[in-house]
Amino acid sequence: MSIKIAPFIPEMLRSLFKKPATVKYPFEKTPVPPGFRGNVVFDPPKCIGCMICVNDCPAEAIDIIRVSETEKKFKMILHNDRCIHCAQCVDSCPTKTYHMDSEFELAVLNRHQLKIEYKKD
Amino acid sequence: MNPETIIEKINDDIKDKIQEAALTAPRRINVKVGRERLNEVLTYLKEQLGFTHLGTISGADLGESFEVVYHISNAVTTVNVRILTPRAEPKIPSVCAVIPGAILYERELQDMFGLVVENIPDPRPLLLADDWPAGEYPLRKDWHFNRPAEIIPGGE
Amino acid sequence: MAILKPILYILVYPGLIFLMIYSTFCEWYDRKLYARLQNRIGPLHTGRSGILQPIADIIKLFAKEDIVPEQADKGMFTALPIFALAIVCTAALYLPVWHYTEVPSFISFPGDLIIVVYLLSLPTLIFFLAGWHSTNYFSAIGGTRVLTMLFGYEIPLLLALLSPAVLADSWRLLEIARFFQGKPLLMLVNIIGFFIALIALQAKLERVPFDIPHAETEIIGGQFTEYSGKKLAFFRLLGDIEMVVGAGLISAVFLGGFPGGLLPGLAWFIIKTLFVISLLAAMRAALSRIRIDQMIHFSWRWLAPLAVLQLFIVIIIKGMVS
Amino acid sequence: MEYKVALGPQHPALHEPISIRMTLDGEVIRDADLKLGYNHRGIEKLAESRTYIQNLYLTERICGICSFSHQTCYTQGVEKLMELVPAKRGLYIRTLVCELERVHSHLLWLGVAGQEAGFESFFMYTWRDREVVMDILDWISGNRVHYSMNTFGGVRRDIDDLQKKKILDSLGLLQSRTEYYLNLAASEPTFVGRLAGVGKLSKEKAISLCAVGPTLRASGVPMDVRKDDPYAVYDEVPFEVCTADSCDVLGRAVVRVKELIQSYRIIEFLLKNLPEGPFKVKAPRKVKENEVYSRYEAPRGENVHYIKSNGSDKPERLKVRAPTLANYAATIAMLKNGFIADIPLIFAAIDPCICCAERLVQLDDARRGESQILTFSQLRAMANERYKNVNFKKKDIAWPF
Repeated sequence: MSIKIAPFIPEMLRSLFKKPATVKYPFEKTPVPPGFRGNVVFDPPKCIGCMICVNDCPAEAIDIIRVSETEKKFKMILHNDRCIHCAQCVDSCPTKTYHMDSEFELAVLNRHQLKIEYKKD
Repeated sequence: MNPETIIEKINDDIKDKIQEAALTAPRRINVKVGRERLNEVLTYLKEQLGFTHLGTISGADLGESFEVVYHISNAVTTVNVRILTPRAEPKIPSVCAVIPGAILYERELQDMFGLVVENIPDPRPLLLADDWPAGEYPLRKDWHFNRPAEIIPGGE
Repeated sequence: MAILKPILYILVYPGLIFLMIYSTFCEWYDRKLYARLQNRIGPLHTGRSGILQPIADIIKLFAKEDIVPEQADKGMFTALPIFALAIVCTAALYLPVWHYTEVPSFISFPGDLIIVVYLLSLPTLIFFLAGWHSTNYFSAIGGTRVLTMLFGYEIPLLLALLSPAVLADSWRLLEIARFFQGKPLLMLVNIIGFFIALIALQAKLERVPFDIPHAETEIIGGQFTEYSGKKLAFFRLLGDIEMVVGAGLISAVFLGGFPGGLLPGLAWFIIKTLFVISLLAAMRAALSRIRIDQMIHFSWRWLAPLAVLQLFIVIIIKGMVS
Repeated sequence: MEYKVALGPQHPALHEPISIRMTLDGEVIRDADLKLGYNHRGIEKLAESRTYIQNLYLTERICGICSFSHQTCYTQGVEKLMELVPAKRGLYIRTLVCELERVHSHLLWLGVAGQEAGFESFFMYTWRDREVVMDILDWISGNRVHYSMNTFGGVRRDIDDLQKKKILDSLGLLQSRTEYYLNLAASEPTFVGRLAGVGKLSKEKAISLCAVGPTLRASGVPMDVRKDDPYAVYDEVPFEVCTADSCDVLGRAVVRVKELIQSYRIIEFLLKNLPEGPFKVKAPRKVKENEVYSRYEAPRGENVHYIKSNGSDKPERLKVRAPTLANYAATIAMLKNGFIADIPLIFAAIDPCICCAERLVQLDDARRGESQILTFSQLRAMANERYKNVNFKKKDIAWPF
């Protein structure tokens, strides 16, 4: 490979008239790909209370609480401030109670707002 | 050269220096030696069989004793040279004279397990914080970390 | 009127107000062009297309905490940025931008070229002092690098500026400019000198590939490491103004100055300085930072001999023309 | 006159905290020493109290750039402990992600090299192109940084034909762009001048200091775990081990560039020969007592996990040795007698990933259980306190010049 004087000049001039590669993210939203791992969504009627997800969750972000002693009713508390969006709960759940949505702008000013409760009415 | 010939060679040449040599998995040889013979065995492996690359030194707390494993590789296989050192007298010899690259791993062992590496060229602490209390070795099984309750700032 | 004119000259055009506004504009232009050369957008949100971004940066710096190191000489540490800014603004006054008429600007005198070069060298010394007085190792290294580099580029710059002066037979910026306006073809004679002066100016402004004294990946901020708040803002403004003055000097000496009275003169000033700044920005984008030894090597191996060669060419041409 | 300067723990050339204590003589480095330990998170200790499945994601978070390396190294180790034979298609996809990660890491490194040398345009161009491979990874795994593709017995997501086509298309673009920009960079005198002859590390020294990865290969030692100790499907994939003989930073750059080209070929091969069938098999939860020494060729070099199991669903011991730690000893040797201006380049040439190399320890404050959120004024008071308590002698703080 030979040494030239300022070999980048042609490429730079080409860039000058090209559309900039910058993504103006917060002003122009870009779509997320299909299968993106966003928020965990819980579907209370399907839960059978096997607790596999609680044991498997690496971030200890899931709490499953039995609502009534007699019925098989469970509520789930998702600590979204701890969730690492690995989707292991989706894989582990035998009844497909979980799925991930495509939300990724999760920042809030108060961590308490990230605690989400899913309850069967 | 393949793992089988290497283990034959080890058994032929330094049978008297090692306690045990076995092929445990594909391309993995386990060798057990007494800690006073460690440097001789490593020198032999390095000079006769071309085991020059020390992957790492792992320590493990077995309760009564500490296990220290030197993972040393050449182009075809890896030898795990294992020594044991009693908890009462946790001393291991330094291998820096044979493998100069071992220094950081030995310092890490000193920090984490409180092993005393004899003749180490540079005994300063490596990984722990400057104000870490003396005599606390986090990877020992009797060192427990009590996780504090999580405090989430801000109101409900 | 006789008093008003110097006051206007110092305060409005080409004095403080014009310089502040135009230098921030030049910084924006430089940043924007640099970004576009790299296929980026550059400043975008402050003002239209981010045109107010340099001013916003300066306001931000003015609002920041001002810290003086405990061991530093406080008087020196504080005075240096102000002195440097004052010196560069003074240098700007010598640029022949006011009325291009038979009566030149009141400050112009035969030999002002040397004064401008001298005034542009002083900030370099002040950078060194700033680094030295910060009592920080990185600043001290930066300061010594500033001086080392000065020995590299100063002589080629002077030699390069000398050749048009020799051709025009004058040391006065105004007369050099007027000479080349009269004989524009002779500008081509100085083409080597023009590029040498551009490279030396880049080194003087401490921009890539010559940002060695404050190479941030090596010695953090170099001579500015300990500076913060207002003082750093002064130094930044100084850099912008120095860029304008340097570009103005090169346009006056090599590109035929700014003819045509007040408004056309202003237009020429803007066009020519922006042209020079575009070249500087392209140089910044196309090259990688070099080491201090490579820089000295380069300037003595290539720049200085080429500048001497330029001088010889000029002398021969001058013999042929006259 | 010799004087001591500490570069870091906070320094613009270092993207993560580490301290290089240098003894300088003017612009020349006479001696260098590293101080680690600014970035400890207690991962090895933590791993002992978590199940194998939880550790899958813990090991991934050892590093951001080579997250997949650590996860794969761990997964392969645990699979050997479980005596599990992973699904073939899963292994192909795993290898594919390995190589995509190598491409993204090497492109990142090239950009960083440009930035450390003060060549911002090169940095911008390579990082712009790196977005292409990041998008591919995002597309096939669901995340840009932590792909979480591995599971015991295979991978968690399949690749369909549309994804396959998209990867092949982007790959062509990436390959042509990479070659184009590298040719430009290799003919730029100021850039090459900064890299050539800097940070010499002789072959003997590289071997004796146990350097790994491109650092070692640039010194002419053809050590590559993918060839020496093949894992996943590397024994079926044709590729070459890239070496260089110049022993300097330029050589390390050349090795990485050659590896990029090799990686593009490997990815193409893998996609064209992707076998049909299941992409994962079911794995047991408990692991019987054994131990395994798992090696993996991360973009930065040989990555090592040593896992000891005790029959439960939690490991007895997980030892991680990231490639960066292995290269530190060689870095000190390279820094000696160099220029200050070369420090960022030499240090960047090992592609340091500092948080990889330091995994273990607890914060003191965490142990006391106090709130760890300090306000600015509290921090300031702490700093003043510390400054007062340090017993300076007047002589020591006098400015030496």
